[in-house]
Amino acid sequence: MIDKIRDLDRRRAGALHSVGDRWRALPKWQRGLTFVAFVAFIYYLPLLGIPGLTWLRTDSISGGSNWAGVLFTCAVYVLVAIGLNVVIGLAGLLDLGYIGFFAIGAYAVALFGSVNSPVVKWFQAEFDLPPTWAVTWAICAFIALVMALISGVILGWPTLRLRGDYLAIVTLGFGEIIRIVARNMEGVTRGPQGISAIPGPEGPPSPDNQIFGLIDIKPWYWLAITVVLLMVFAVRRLENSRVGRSWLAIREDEDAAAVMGVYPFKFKLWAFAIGAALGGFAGFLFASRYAFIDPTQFNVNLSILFVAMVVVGGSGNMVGVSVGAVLLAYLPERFREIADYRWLAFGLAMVLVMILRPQGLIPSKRRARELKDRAAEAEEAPAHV
Amino acid sequence: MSDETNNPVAPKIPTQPVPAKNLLEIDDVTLRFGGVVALNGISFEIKEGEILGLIGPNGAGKTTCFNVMTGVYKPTSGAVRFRGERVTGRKPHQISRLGISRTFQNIRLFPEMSALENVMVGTDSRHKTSVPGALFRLYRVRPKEEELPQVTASGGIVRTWQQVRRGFAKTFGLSRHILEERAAEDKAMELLRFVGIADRANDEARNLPYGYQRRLEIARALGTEPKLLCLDEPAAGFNPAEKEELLGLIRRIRDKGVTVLLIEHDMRLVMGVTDRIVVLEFGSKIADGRPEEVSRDPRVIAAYLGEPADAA
Amino acid sequence: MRRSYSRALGTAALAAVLVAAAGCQDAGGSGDNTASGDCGGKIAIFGAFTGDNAGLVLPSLNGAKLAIKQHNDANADCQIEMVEFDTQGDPAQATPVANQVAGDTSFLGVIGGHFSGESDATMPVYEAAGLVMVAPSATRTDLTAKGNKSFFRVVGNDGTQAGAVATYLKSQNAQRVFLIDDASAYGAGITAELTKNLGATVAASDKIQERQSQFEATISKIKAANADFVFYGGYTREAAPLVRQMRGAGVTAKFIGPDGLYDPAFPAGASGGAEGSIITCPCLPADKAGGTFTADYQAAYGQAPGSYGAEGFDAAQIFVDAFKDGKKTRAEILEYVKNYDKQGVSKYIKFAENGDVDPSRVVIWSYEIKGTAFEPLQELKLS
Amino acid sequence: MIPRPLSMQGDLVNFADLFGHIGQHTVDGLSKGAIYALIALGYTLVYGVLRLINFAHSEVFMVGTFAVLGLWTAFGVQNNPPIGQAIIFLVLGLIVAAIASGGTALAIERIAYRPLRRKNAPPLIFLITAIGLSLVLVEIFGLVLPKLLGEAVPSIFGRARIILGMPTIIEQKTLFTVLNTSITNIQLIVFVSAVVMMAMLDWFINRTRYGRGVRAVAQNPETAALMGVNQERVIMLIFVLGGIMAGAAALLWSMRFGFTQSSIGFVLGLKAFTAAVLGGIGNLRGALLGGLFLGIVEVYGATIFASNWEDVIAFVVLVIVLMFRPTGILGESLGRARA
Repeated sequence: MIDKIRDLDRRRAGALHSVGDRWRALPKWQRGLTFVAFVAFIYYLPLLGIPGLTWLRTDSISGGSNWAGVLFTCAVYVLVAIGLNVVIGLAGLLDLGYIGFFAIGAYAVALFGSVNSPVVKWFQAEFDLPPTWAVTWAICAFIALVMALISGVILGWPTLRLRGDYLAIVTLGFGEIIRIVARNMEGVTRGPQGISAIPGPEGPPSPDNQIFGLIDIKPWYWLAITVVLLMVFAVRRLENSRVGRSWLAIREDEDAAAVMGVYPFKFKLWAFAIGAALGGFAGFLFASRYAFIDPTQFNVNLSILFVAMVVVGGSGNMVGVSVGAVLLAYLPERFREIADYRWLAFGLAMVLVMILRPQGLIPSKRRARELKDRAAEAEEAPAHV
Repeated sequence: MSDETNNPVAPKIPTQPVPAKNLLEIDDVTLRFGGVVALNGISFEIKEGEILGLIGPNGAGKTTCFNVMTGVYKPTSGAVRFRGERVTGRKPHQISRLGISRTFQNIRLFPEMSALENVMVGTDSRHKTSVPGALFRLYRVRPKEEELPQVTASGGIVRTWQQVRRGFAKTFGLSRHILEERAAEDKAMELLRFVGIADRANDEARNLPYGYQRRLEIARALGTEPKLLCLDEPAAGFNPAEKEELLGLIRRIRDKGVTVLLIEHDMRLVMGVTDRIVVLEFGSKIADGRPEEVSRDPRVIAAYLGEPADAA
Repeated sequence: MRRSYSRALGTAALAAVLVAAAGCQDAGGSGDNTASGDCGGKIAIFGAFTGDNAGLVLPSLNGAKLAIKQHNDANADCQIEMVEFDTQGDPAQATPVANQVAGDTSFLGVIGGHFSGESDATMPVYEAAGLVMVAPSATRTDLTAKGNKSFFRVVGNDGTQAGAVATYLKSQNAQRVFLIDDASAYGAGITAELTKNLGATVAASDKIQERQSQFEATISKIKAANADFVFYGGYTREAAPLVRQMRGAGVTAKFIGPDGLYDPAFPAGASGGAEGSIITCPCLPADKAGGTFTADYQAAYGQAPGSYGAEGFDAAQIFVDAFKDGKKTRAEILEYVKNYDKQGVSKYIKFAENGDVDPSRVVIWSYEIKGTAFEPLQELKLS
Repeated sequence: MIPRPLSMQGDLVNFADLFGHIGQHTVDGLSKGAIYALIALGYTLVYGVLRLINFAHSEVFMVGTFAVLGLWTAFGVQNNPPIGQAIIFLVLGLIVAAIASGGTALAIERIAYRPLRRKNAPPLIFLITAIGLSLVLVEIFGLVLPKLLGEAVPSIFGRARIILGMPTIIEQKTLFTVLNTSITNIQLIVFVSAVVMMAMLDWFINRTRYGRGVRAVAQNPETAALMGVNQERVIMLIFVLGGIMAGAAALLWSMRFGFTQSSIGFVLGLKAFTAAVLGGIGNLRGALLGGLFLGIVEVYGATIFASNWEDVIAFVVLVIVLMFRPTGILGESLGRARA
């Protein structure tokens, strides 16, 4: 039975590979055009109304939830998956506490941007500011990014010297610590009560906001997906550079990489920090869209969900992890009747994928470098050895 | 680009005893694991420009010796000096930058990366671009004439575009990232051609045939621009014809000015290519000298007793 | 050459299709099917119907369903539809639901939220949409202090219940009360209110964390404080092992808990350790509840209405009355709820300006645990 | 409104209580840590031989507690049975829990790890599989079985994810009080049984033929295979041994705390793993030491601050210990040194 599944899987994988190969074989301008069409489609998704595809919408069922809202969640999770992919997929570090960075990003905008936060109130009292004063959204974005980045470095500095599996357990602890601290430090985070009135691009949530309003979520989705595309572009730059090669080398064989002149600690720390920053930024988007956060939203289960997104999708491959993120965020929303079984399904998916197809649904394949005419040149040159 | 390639260092005929400088000195190195003595007061030196063979039966401590030299293990006592500088206590990547590189007995490539990228990891070690550089590309370098974008189109909008790009690069320079990336790729490609596996540059390392993998490891090690290249049983599993090719390759590496330290089982291969041989047994040095001297040494013969000289 | 040409065509065609597709819209979902006939309409109910805390919320859902069903059975010409949205109590899942309900104009009212966090997160959305929210069990005090104009609750807030607990403790002549909470929004909230009410009789306090199983440190603090009463603000999961370990360690202080422990799993989980504990709950004993609610609930679901079953029924009944009264728009219904003034099954329901149910009408009962049953003791007067 | 100052409000540092009752806190910590130590053994055994974190081990423990609950429910055990009955139920409980936990551990090995080992998968894959398995087991006991068997055995699977009480088998009594420190019968039983189980395991690994095989594989799988040790059998053995220890922990847990829940394993497993790492993972005595150390640290910490800082303290201590001793207090090793 299992052999049969494996066989089927192999055939499917072969077909997929040939799709990938064919895609790579396309001329540049065609790839560009298809990519543009794809991006246009992504932006069009919240309006999805193509006959035959409307059943995809989560609001097409009774008891379903807002379609653009679900898309927003998918986009945020894709951002998380891309960030975590840098850590797990590229650098090969298992981070089980990624929710911690997500929470730090979310709390950064909540603490500095919301008039309800004790931190903002403290600033108001200390510097005689008006009671409506709070840090602007755009500056909060920067604060969130930097705070997450710094926390990544602070966590990574002592722990990245540890062996891989110790790292997993220490990061798991870190994720829990962030949540517990957020819950216990009532004087700073309002503890379990949570913080409301977290600002968006147009300031705190209010029915008067023209674009980023309370009811229509489409602009939020467009904002998130724009951030995702920007980050994909940025991570892509890193992936295809000296940094990306160093990460992969460390992932594949840390000792060999060190002997080849790669300083593993430095690049691992970078991977950790970049992953943390992306996770923090995702948390920032999450908090400003929902305008309310409390510590229960940063449960350790989410860390495991994030890891599941990356490994089920195909660790190391941005397309793969994005597909994983979308699937794991979307399916429970679309099939809400069985939402209670989601954790069972996630667990099963993780086990089955790892046993049958450890490289994930869409495995990573390094982009062949554009060798221009060099390959031909090499063939001409006699292999004189 | 690299000073070695432009710098023909004395690859003279080895039979003449040229008083060359010591490149690497291993000074009374002892290494213990718990109660086991892996290396016992080993001392020898490698002279610039030679090919030194390091031989000995299984478990004699040859690979351990490599690991001490490349910083994987720290010796219990004693020191390793490279061009007069202490190597012991430094981290592997620092030692690599000093100019020692190696291959592994059981091939340790980066299997998911292409052959070219494997070599580029090596060449990267001489470059500087890190995360900010690769991300924002703000560090600009004035490019040389041949590095500027070329204007090739004969006319129309394409030509204008190319002219704009060229002008832009002339005025603002090119990012160091781009230049390094190009240099790394060129250098890596050149090395792949040098070891003779350029035809499969874009294949993942794990998909390469065995012989290619061995040679890819050598290319990767050369990518770090070493002054000393340590080869750990590079001919293991090779047939005689392949071994012959390998011999040629080792000589050509030496001719490029790279000193070679060779661990090898195959006596004939070692005899054929080395200038000098060091023999280890049970963690101690038992002989050190020219191949023909060593092969007559009774202790060496005893150590190798029962092992035919051409055992693979 | 030909192949690449055809591929190019394909690419261009795909792009064209995608662009064209954007033009022909088939608006999925959110169809605006207005209420049929002159009477009736559609409401939403949201809360943690699955997940770890579902046990506390399902009675309310069942109560609401019961109210709707009774009405629909009796009035064939005035059908009310109630759509369930499961949020698992998570604010992040409640918000897309809120956007969905708010954006779908056929919804005329909302029952929820069941927890304070999800209520806090979604209140602004419903307010912006002019939708009235009637919460059966969101008890955090500050929810009604935010100036939200469309939030109402048919349950007393933490302050009311804490006041009742304080009254009880004073009537028992408590001298040294030890306060514990689970650092959750609910437990910490009610305990903080109680701290204010009790003043000097608080001997000491401790906070535990959720999913904690071993309570050595806390018990040792209780012993050190020589407490005669122990109040625990939180839920069953931690309370059951806590009370049992307390008893095992020889602490004889009386154990008091709020309605979070009005849950049959509490005495069962503590296996006798909870014997004699006092639970306060703003819920009426079966024989005191108005009308036939308890019997009806028992008949429909085969069990007694647990926590908030009556509140769920009352919340739904408000909308039933509104529809019966011929209200057909969100604004009309909001206005109707604001002026609602009627006896419900859990209490007399009339809302104060801020959306709280009139505090003088909130009824809080104390129950004593005997075996696995909750025996009604007395009605607690609010101080 | 005057803003509250930025502080850890309500968390007064309380050293007086700690030093006033230091003996009592230490005893409490030891009895708390004994259970961590027993569970930690399972992690340490598997890690020592396979270099793999068996993340699903916490669920092995959880299954053991359910087995004890099932047994006691089946016999209709009431609170405080006569002493003779109590001993019978405890012994039966130990057997049933050991079988259930050992069987679960073995099943995990067979279903998940063996196929991966055959493929020579990297450690990350094992770990992720284990996390997935852990989720699956929790959901099976928390959700699937209640849905299937809720009607049939309501006292075990009555409602999804509910907390389930067990009868008190032995009433807790203070045995004696020395220096203001009272020690109860249950604390003593838990502590002594944990140490005895550990000593038996230590003897088994260090003194018997099977144990020699385990040590051989732990030190060098290739050489062990050459010397005729059946590696697969050793691996099965360590999973079963770890499972039996978790089963014993499950019985002690049921006796001491008397409740279970499908999600009970996670926090406990995390703590036990922390204990194993603290003591030096792969090292049996380290597991005992680490468990007791962690128990004491937690009780002290909860006394000084408040109990809701307990987990934070545990992890901060873990990070600090790992920074200074990356291989734990006693270092890693199963049996003797690994070269």
